Parts: sequence; structure tokens; C-alpha cells
Amino acid sequence: MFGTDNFLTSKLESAIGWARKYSIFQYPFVTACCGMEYMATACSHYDVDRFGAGFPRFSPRQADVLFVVGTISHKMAPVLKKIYDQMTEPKWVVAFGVCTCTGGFYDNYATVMGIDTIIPVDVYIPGCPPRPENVLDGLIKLQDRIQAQHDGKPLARPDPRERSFTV
Amino acid sequence: METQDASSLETRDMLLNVGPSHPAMHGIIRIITKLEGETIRDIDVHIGYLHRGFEKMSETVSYNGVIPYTDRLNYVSPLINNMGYCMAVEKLLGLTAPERCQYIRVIMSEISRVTDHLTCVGASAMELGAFTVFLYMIKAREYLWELVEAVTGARLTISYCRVGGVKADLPAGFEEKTRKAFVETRNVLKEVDKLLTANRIFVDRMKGTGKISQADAISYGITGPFLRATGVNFDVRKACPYAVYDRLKFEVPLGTVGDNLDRYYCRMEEMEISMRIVEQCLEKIPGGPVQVDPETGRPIPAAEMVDKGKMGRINEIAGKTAVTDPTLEGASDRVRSTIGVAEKRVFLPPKEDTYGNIEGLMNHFKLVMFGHGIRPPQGEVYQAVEGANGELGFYVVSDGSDRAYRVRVRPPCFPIMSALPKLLVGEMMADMVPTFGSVNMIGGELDR
Amino acid sequence: MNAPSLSELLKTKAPEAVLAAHAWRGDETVTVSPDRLVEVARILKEDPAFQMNFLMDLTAVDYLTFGKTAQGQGAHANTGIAVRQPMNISTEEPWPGRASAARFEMVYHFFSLPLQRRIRVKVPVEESKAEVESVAAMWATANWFEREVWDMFGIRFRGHPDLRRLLMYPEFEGHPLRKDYAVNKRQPLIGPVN
Amino acid sequence: MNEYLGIVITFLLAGLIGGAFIFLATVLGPKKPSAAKSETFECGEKPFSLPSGRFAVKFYLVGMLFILFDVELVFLFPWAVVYRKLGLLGFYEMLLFLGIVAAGFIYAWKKGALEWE
Repeated sequence: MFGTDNFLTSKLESAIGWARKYSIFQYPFVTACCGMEYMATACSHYDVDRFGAGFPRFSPRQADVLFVVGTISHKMAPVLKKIYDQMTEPKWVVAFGVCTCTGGFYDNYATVMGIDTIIPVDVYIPGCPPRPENVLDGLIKLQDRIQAQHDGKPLARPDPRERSFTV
Repeated sequence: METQDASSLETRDMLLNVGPSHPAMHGIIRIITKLEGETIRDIDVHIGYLHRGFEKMSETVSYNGVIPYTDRLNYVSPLINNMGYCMAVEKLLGLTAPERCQYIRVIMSEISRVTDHLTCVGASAMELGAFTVFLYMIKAREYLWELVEAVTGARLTISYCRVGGVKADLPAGFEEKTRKAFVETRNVLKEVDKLLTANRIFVDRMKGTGKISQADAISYGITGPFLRATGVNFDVRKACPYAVYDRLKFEVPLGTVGDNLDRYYCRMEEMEISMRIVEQCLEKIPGGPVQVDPETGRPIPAAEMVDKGKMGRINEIAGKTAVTDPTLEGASDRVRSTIGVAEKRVFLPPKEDTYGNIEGLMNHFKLVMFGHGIRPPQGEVYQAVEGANGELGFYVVSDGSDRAYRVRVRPPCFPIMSALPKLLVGEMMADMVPTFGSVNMIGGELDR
Repeated sequence: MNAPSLSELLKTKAPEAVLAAHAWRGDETVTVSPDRLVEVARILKEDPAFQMNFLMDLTAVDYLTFGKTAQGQGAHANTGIAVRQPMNISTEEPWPGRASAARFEMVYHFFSLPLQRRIRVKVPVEESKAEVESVAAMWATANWFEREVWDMFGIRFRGHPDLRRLLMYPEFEGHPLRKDYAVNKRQPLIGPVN
Repeated sequence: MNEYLGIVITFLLAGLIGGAFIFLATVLGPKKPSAAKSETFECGEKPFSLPSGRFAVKFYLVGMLFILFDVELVFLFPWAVVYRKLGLLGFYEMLLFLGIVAAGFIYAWKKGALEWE
């Protein structure tokens, strides 16, 4: 923003990182069973609001993080891609549940085998469905990524691996 | 001065997409509405956004391998799907589960029914703005999920039933845990009842919207709380009793008008009745809620010993013998015959035999290895159970091999969704939200 | 139950329409020839002896590889070695078998609320002429069930209000639940074909 | 003069904080416009038609009624602030004003302007 990274900008940059890290506005793209575990994590028992991510925004314009929760089928893939494109920068994607990470045990004609084949993903949360503790751990990893990104050493975003399936 | 009628002004209908990614549409339903001002003139419902090919996948795995897939059909009350599928295959095999196992299945499916209604009423109340009710309901659901986790090991995708029985017996102290959880749940239900039932905004939004007549409901094949809200007395547990439901005394709440408010009353009432059913079962279950091992100096299980050692409490474990309990907790030889059918070609042997002698090992091998497993006779069977949204039917066709030839699920919320045009056309746009909330559409069950 | 079995009753009511009837495992089943389906459905709906006011389920089964699957003869462990079959759990009264050799069979499950009785009607459908009369006029629930069977099996329904795909997306070719459709033959809209 | 100081300070502060947010957002937020991003968001699907054409007159009616009673409310605030000093006269004047507005409200109610159909 203000030219080379001298003391002032780097301090400002990490302050912005800190601000963004603790005020995550999530877009819950909920489709399947992981939604139940998402509800449990968002509600009072495991309370994702302690990490500043308690405020779901159902419009991609106002959301920072796209929580893809539940199986994405081929009929749903264009919708997911369009919503990801319509999100305003800075944006991150969390793959919630094994169906979004690799397609889970629905290896058939109807399921997208992992959403990283269509959109870049920042944090993968395995589990079918993941326990709320896993989700909170994934959220903390995302916050570390956000902070690292603003501290001048961005972690490499895992690009979708070329996965060839033997039919 | 005769005021000009508003409709004569030429206003073109607006096509609006209440699309797949929408908070009130539970994420996977696309309704294209033709709107004239605020009134819905016509709707076109698109489903299939969560079609994951359950029926195709169940033809590629063994009979017991289908059970994890059935958890994810109606993932809000997973145990009812497990029970439905396992009873269908048992009917195909001509076996009936032992007494105690049927009681355990009834207890767990009634607990699942309460969690389903909690989620449904909580979510539809949240969509009407009552976010507190949603938090209370999910808190109550957490108590019940802790109970389910104590019995089955998982909160949501439990895979607790097996063809011929259940995985393991009820844990020690299950009855006290259940009583405590039900006290909490009843408190929450009382609070929510105080919050919602006489709440002017909630009642105004729910009364008179999403109405359906008895004839339409029957013609659309609607069953469950949706049908009972219109006053038709049909509950699979009463009409075609299965498991031990004929020995239990419970009544079935009926509505009168068949609008959203009646469905809300029916669901709140059914939660209370399901809890009473569980309490009845806990008294009637043969062999007591659970055979608690006499607490007389039982050797310390290995896991506890390791923890104590790490915490440095050496004196407690010095000189004690650690025992590695080979049995899956609750599946030891003593209870095996009560929770599973005594057919060795169908139900796994107790772990003592599997680890202990060669016959048990071969029996275990023959049931789990690829290419082996259960081989029922050729035939076809339809078994209906009362799911949370209505009649959940499993139609299993077997061609004598070790894989199901065809497993068809009769999804209870599917006919309700096909009746959506009947519920929504002519109503206001804002009424779509409470109506869709009380339809309790579950994606996994609708699109399979 | 000593009540007259519905399948025998139906045989007397429409003798030439019913090809076979049995009550294996307590499920009363009747196999009806395709061209007489609507007539039998009308009898089931209006006749006071049946009063089947609920069409609970409507689906189809593809009998292409019935009994001919690899596991049917000698099971093959995934190592390809033929393995001795596990003991078959044969029962005293075996399944009476299928009434026709057609590839598809439509399966209708009816339920009568007044009589609290169930009946299953099976209709054989040839692969060459995969078309059946629609019952959507009599039971409104058939509308979506038939659209799903068309989507999954490719059986058309004459007289159906709007026969479109229900679960799959319009660009999808083929009918996935047929036995000759491979499990993971993907046709993605976007993204690689992995 | 100084009794207006308070109002000036509040306006100043409000403008400052509001302006700061807008300024920081424009400066710090990355700008990456793209075709897909500028499309209208309709739950992930291509929108059919932007809401052109004429709207039903009911919307206009409800809009007018809202403005009517909202503006009436604005008059109540200053009155409430100085209510003590005005004494009984001020109270009856406001009662008269409210009576007139209430008459308008009852007329609208009876004419069915509040019913939606």
C-alpha cells in the first residue's frame, strides 16, 4: 500500500492481519450432513463466536471465508464456482468435511471428488462429519494463515493436485 | 369515486430464483417463483443438488457395508434409517432380532426422533427470527448427542445397527444418563414452549400458512407429522407395528387444520411422547437397562494405566496387573446372544471367540472378507418404519449374491416436496420460509 | 392373518390382467401385464375391498444381471482368486421367482389406510418398448416418482404432465441406475473429469 | 453559542468515524474487479430478469404510509426533550397534533390500506 515494507507498513500490515483474523465473516455454503455438525459448532456448546467467526453472512459480497460444508455434487459445482467468483477479495475457502476434501466414500457419477478441483482451498477439515473440535482447530489454522499472509511470509496455498483416478 | 382495481395496471410477473445456496432453502433446493408483487403465482421446484447415488453405491458394497450409507440418508435422525434397512434385510433373511436388541433399537430411534424434531423446530424458528430458540434447541440436542455418543461412539453418523442386531450393548449407567438428559431436554422444551407457542409474531406467521387438505395430503402420499397435522390418524408404529411398538403405550398427536402451526404443535407433542416411549422401554427392557459389572476390584484397563503413568501417579498402578480387554466394550460373550441374532452366518461372533479359537476366527473371516459376507436367498422385501418425517420404506432385492441387487429407499420428505406447489401458490413470498421450515426437507433423504 | 389375501382377491377381480401372485415373507405381490396396469390401479383405488388410497412408493428394478453377477457364481476376492461361496441361507419356502423375463420391472407399493393392508404390484417392461402408462392422474405423488424413474432408468410414462429429469442435471446423458452404467462414469459440468 | 457546541462535536465525530471506515476500506481493501463478480447474486444461479417493469401499486402505498408516520415521529423527539419546560400547554398541543395524525391512521386502516391483498 505505501510502497516498500519499512517499519510503519509492516506493523500496519500485521495489524490488518490481526483485525481480519479475528473478524471472520463466513459464508456457510451448507449442503449435507456436515451442516448438522456446523450447527453444533456455531451454537452455544462449542461456540465458534469465541474466535470471532460467529457471524454468518449469506451474501458473497459481505463474506470473507467460504465454508463449503457437505457433499458437492456435479449439479452443485457451477453454483459453488459462481459464488466463489462473486466473493470479494480478500477471500479464503475452508473445505469442511471429507466430502469436500476428496469426495468421501461417494466415489460415483454424481459427486465432485474434492472441491479443490474447481476452486482453490485454504484449509481442509477432514472427518465425516468432523467433530466440532476438529472444526475449531481448522479455524485456528485458517487464522494462522491469515496472519502469516499479512506478515509478509504467505504460506503456499495448496494448488489442486492432479489426481488421476483409475476407473 | 370507484377506485381503480390494482391488478388492472399492467405489471409483468417477476421470475425470482430462490436458489440452491439460500439460508432458508437448507442449501440445496432451487425454487423458481413467478411473483406478482408479493404473491406467488407459480413455482417450479428443482431438486437433486445433493444426489449422491445412494442406491447405486449400495449395489457395490456388501450388506453390512450399506449401513454407513444409510446413516447419511436422513442425517438428522440417522438411527431410524439404520433400523429400517437392517429390519428389511432381516425380513429378507427370515430372522428376527432378539428381544433386548429390539428394545435398544426402539430406544435409540426414539432419541433420534427427538433430535430430528429439535433441529426442525429450532431451524424453522430461527428462520422466523427466533434465534434464541435455535440456540436452546441445539443445546438440548447436544445433551442427546452426548447420550448417542455414549452408546454408539459417534454423534451423528453412528452406524450402530448391524444386519441381525446392534454393534454393542448399552453402556454402564445408561439409564441415569438418559434421565438426566431428558430432564434437561424437558426444561428446554418448556422454555421454548413459553417463548413460541403464545408469541404473537410466531403464531401470526405460522397460522393459516402452508395449509393442505386431507384429500390432497393422501393423494400426494404425504405421511408423518405433516399428514397427522391435517387430522389423518396414520402412524406406521400404530398401523403396522414393528419391533416392540405393539407392547408400548403411546398416543399419536393429531392436528385439525393442517397448517404450519398444527405441524409445530404435533412435533412439540411428539418429542414429549418419544421421551415417554424411551422411559417405558427402559423399564420393560429384558435384563435391566444394562448388566453393570460388579465394581469389586476389577483390574484396571490398560488405557487408564497409561494415563496414570503419564501423570506420574505411579503408586496407584505399581504392582497392579493391566488387562487388555479383547472384547469390543459391550459386545463380549455374556451379552452377545441378547443383542444379536444367534445365526453365525449373519452376525459376528464375540471377540473372545475371534481372538480365542480358530472357529471364531474363521467365522469372523467369512463374514467380513471381500467376496464373502452374508448371502441371503433370492427375493425381494419391503419394510416400512416410522421415520421422523413419515413412512421410511426400504425395498431390498437380493439375487443370492453377497451384495444387495437393489436397495430402494422410500424417502418420507419426497412426497411433501412434490406437494410444495399446492402449499405455496397463492400465498405471500414471506410465507415460503415458515412453510419450507415445517416441511423439514432433509437433502440426503430427498435426493438420496 | 385369516383375511382373504389381497393378491388372490385381485386375481378373481381381474383374472386376465394378473400374471402371477404370491405373498413371500408376508408381502402380498401381484405381477400385472403392462397394458392392464391402469385398469388394475383403478380397481385397487376404488374397489371397496382394496381402498388403496396411498401410493407409498413407485420405483423400477433393472434385472439385466440378475443372478449372473460374478459374486453369484464363484465369489472373487479382490485378488482375483475364485473363493468358495459362503453358506447360502436358504429358507424353507423359497422365493417364487419372477413372472416374466423382461429387463425392467416397475414396482408399485400401495397401502390402504382404512384396511391397513399393503400390496405390491409389479409390471414387467421390455427394454425395447420402455414405456408404461402413467398413474399420476390417480395419485398425485406419482408425478415426481415417475420423473425420478425416467431420470434413473429411462422408462417413459405416457400421459405424464411434464416428464423431465428430476435428480440429475439436464446435460447428463444416460440413466445412472441401469446396471450397464458404470458406477464412476462421470460427466462433470465444470472441472476435470477425474 | 456554546449550547450548540455539543451538537457540532457529535456531528464532527460521526463524520470522522464514518469517513475513516470508508477511507480505510477503499485504501486497504484489494480491488480485483472481474466479470463474474459484478453479476447480480441470485443464490448462485444466473438471474432471469432484473426487476424491470412496473411494480404493483401496493408497494407505493406502504411506502407512503411509512414516511407519513415516520416524519410524524420526528416531531416528537424535540418535544420530548423540552417537555418539562413546556408545561401543560405543550402537552395538549402535542395531544392535538397526535389526534390529527391518529385520525389519518384510522382512516387509512378502515380503507384497508394496511391489508395487503
